[in-house]
Amino acid sequence: MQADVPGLAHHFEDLEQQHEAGRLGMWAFLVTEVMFFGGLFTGFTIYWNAYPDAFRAGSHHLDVRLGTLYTAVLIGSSLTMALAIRAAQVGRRRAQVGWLVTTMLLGTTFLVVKGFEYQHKWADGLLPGPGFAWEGPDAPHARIFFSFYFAMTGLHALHMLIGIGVLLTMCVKAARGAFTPSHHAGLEISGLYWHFVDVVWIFLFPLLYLIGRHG
Amino acid sequence: MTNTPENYINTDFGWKSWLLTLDHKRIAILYLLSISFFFFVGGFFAVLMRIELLTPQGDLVQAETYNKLFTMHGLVLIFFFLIPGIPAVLGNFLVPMMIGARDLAFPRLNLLSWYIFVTGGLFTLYAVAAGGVDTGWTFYTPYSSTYSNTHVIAVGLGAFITGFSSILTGLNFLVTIHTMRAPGLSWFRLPLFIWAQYATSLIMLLGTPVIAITILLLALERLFRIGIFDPSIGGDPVLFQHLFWFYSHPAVYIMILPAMGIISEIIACFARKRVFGYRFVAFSSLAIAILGFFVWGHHMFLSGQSVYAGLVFSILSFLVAIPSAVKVFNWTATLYKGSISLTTPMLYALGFLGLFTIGGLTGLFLASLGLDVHVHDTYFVVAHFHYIMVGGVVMAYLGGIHFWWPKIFGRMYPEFVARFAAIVVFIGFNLTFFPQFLLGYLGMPRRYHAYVEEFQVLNVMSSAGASILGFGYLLPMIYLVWSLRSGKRAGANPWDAKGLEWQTPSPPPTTNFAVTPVVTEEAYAYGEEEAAVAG
Amino acid sequence: MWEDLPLFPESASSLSGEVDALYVFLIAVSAFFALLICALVVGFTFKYRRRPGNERASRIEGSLALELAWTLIPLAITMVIFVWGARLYFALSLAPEDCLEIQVIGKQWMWKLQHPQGQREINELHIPLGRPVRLTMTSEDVIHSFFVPAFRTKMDVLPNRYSSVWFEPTRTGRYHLFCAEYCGTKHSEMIGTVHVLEPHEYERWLRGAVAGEAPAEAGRRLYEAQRCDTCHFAGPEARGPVLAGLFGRRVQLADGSTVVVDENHLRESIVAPNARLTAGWQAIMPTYAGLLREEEILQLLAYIKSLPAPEVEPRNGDGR
Amino acid sequence: MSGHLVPLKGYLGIFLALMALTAVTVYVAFLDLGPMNTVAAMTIAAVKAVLVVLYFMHVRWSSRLVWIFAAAGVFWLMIMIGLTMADYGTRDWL
Repeated sequence: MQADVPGLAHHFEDLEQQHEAGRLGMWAFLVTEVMFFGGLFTGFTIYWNAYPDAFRAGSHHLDVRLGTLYTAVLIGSSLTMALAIRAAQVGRRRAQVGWLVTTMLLGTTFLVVKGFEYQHKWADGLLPGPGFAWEGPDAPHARIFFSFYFAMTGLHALHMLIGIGVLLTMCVKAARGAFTPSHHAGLEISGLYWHFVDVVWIFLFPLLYLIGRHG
Repeated sequence: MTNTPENYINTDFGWKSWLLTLDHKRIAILYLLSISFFFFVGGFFAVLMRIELLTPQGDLVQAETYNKLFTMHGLVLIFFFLIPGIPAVLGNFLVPMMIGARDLAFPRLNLLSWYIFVTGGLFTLYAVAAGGVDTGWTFYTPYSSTYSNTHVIAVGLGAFITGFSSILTGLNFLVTIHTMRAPGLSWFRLPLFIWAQYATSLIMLLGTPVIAITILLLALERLFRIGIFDPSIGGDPVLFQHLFWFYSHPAVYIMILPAMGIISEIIACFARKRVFGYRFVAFSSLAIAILGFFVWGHHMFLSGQSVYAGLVFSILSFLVAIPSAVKVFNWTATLYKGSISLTTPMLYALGFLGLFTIGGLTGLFLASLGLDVHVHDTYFVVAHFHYIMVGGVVMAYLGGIHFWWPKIFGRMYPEFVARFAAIVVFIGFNLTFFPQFLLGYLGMPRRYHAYVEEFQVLNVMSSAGASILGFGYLLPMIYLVWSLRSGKRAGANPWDAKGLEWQTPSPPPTTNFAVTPVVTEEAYAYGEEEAAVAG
Repeated sequence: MWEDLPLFPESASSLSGEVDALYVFLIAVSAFFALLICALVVGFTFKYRRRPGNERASRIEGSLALELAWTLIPLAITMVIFVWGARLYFALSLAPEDCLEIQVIGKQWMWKLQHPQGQREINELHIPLGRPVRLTMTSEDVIHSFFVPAFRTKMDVLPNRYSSVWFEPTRTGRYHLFCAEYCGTKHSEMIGTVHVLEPHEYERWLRGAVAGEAPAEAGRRLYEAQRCDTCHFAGPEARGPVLAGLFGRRVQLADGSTVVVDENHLRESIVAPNARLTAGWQAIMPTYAGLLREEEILQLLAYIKSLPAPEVEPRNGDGR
Repeated sequence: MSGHLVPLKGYLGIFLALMALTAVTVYVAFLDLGPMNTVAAMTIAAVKAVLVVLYFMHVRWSSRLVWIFAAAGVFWLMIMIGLTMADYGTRDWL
């Protein structure tokens, strides 16, 4: 056994095997995440198909400029995340920390703006529940649209929060020089998670913000 | 214990060494203790139900109590015994050993999964203590979301949390089997138990998150009336059934696939033969795991689902029966020209063959649209799934526990008593559940606290059988515990079995293998005589 | 004691015999395979038990021919069962034309039924022999399921939606009615009796039973009391489509799709009128959810269905 | 293990492509294309997701197993949505 290799857990043969296991593990986890959000996407598709008018009216109430802004911020954060990993690949410690901090800042921006949007919707009485106030026709199904809106974006925001927490840990590790060109699997795996959260948003954006634009 | 070489049990004794262990074998023991506890909790509920059903009037407990009993019976035994049972106990212990690894890929996640499991269990027990839940384990809306005034959210949360332990176990197995096989251990040299665990892991990963989000939406519906499942404000309760069964039908295969894996190991060992049609048995596990996701709508033929969707789900359900049939035929063919010894594990395995065959065949009755109209939601369904889950899974689980008991604890169980218990379980099981097929066709609906008088004879027969079955389950509990101290010491390989797990001492050392084994032969190379191949 | 141990429920509908036939066929198939497996297992275990002279097994890898056989033969058998079961399912689902129409409302924990002439029953259903009966069912609260074992039929009863079930009784007698979908505390008490009577006895029962108002008649009064006709009339000022003759027609919706006006569409148009708006009309109808009881909605439907189609084709959602 | 090193320009190119696609999808949403609105929005979203997965998540340079995992997630989601729609889409056929 090569117990003397730094960072090698006792039950793996070599670092290659350990890293491959980590990467596969994260991908397997992301597949479960796809199915987790998938339940919501399925329900959304069913109701959107059954009540297109109510869903378009609901979507019309969302601010498309905000939606576009979120998208740009998240795509930007994916870029900076990729650059942080690249910095680890080429062994530049300060750049790693810099890009990770940028990523977290972008993520935080997203969450803060989202918070304001929630507050706005709440003030407008669009929070599903007994106080739901809807002026337009077909209030029941507009309520279902907003239920999906809050459930999907809320769950997404929760994932971002967890992601920022993970990146914070990675940031500390990076600052201590834990990631080298040959050993930065932890950072890479965290990156996979962060990108996944971005991919979810890429689908949420048109479904929630864009279906009610035309007409 | 003085002259025993160091192994995973005697290496350390403190509480901490168990509760903070990262050793997959110790975590398996932790799981063994917890699921045994839940087995008897769930079994206790069943005993009360069978006593209640002795008379038509419903005079032992109140209707409310009875409804809570069958709900908690289903919930506890499905989420806290059947689903984690074989994977988290035997799988945890055996997967690394069978593939020649020193541990699972993520030992910390493995321990975490046990803690998550215990947390989910405590939530559920809290809900039981606080008054229980009466929705049926299926949580159908709008009863669960609006009308039931029991602890739906607490129990739902229990199931939700436990789901994550299942996901972590599946993830761990999947990665371990992919990346950590010993040199020379190619896919087609793997024991069939590993194939079965692999297929199970796929379902755990792909299905469990869907039940998680469904329970989450149910809780939100109950708390805030979000309307998604609530018909009184425009939602559709049938959507809940779709999402629920998308997981809960494949969940049946989470239970039965590992059981099938055990059967392959036991039959090969005690017929001293390679499993007939190894590749077909291996691939049928994958086929079941994948096809199993296409059939959930057969629980909903009468739910208001479209007739055409019913057609699609019906034909797909027949297709998923085929790989199970293939397995049964292959196991039977394995016995041909074997050298068979009827040890306790083998008795359980042969019992499994018979009971699983009946359970599987009666599944055809339910997949058939026109007949399902009559038997749906009757005791026919109850009998069918108990033949699969008790006659199949629990028989295989007990067989596996006996088979690997000497490996896990280094002691032999008393063979004679064990054979007696296996026969008692088999007889008791059939007496309990066969009458329920007849009851179902007669029209007795499930979840009935009181029933009309003409159903009484069959119910009494069933309850009588249940008392025999209960006795049969208590016996192993007693003699297995007894054997821990007083059983004969087992050697490294008391069955003279093949497979890497038998190449280590019993009980195995913490690191499993002092030197990573190199595999040079196929699984089950029992050194059969070369003979003219017949058939 | 064997009288106490029946194996089949009474068979009392035109399709119950066919369900039994499929059941018996499946039992035969199952018995064949179960006995085959058991015989082989027991036989092999005995013949090849370990004993002096049989210490080692013979090496047999497998056989492609056998694998194909036991894949394809069961596949063929299951396909036969599938087709048989599917045909039966359609027969059980598709009601014939001239059914006796009965309205059923399930609620925790009773069945409320009403005959077309207005007679109401609770947990009892009287029907004539030899005439197909179709039930239009809905629930006031949770999901129930209408199950008559002697007729071999069953259907879930859903809130906010109609489902239906039909049967043609072929034997007089009293049969159990069960709720088969778990619906709460007194689920097992949500049971009743179906009385199949000779047609003349049924007529006598109808006369003797407390006759309420016929649903279509009650629906007409509701229609007038709710002033439905202020919007739904023929003429250029109409604000909603003419309802006479609408039932069963295919209309276009505002979003371009089309839908057949069935019970469920009419119901939705009353409780959520703007969810699926008919093309050419404004979203101005208020919802009647909560204002009308399930029974009243069923009465309105009965009235709308009873209206004769007008001679002149009115402008009805096929655009202005 | 250090993985494939993507040149800076590559990442920037992907980023710009994603931003451009975002602009296109917003623009298209304001045109009335009937049912094609949905098709366009979903196609663009899918292309964006594939770009992120292939380049930012390095799947393009990963083992075949990772490809299979990623594809499995999409496939199972399609099963769930597709078979559920098979019910809702055909309910009024009979």
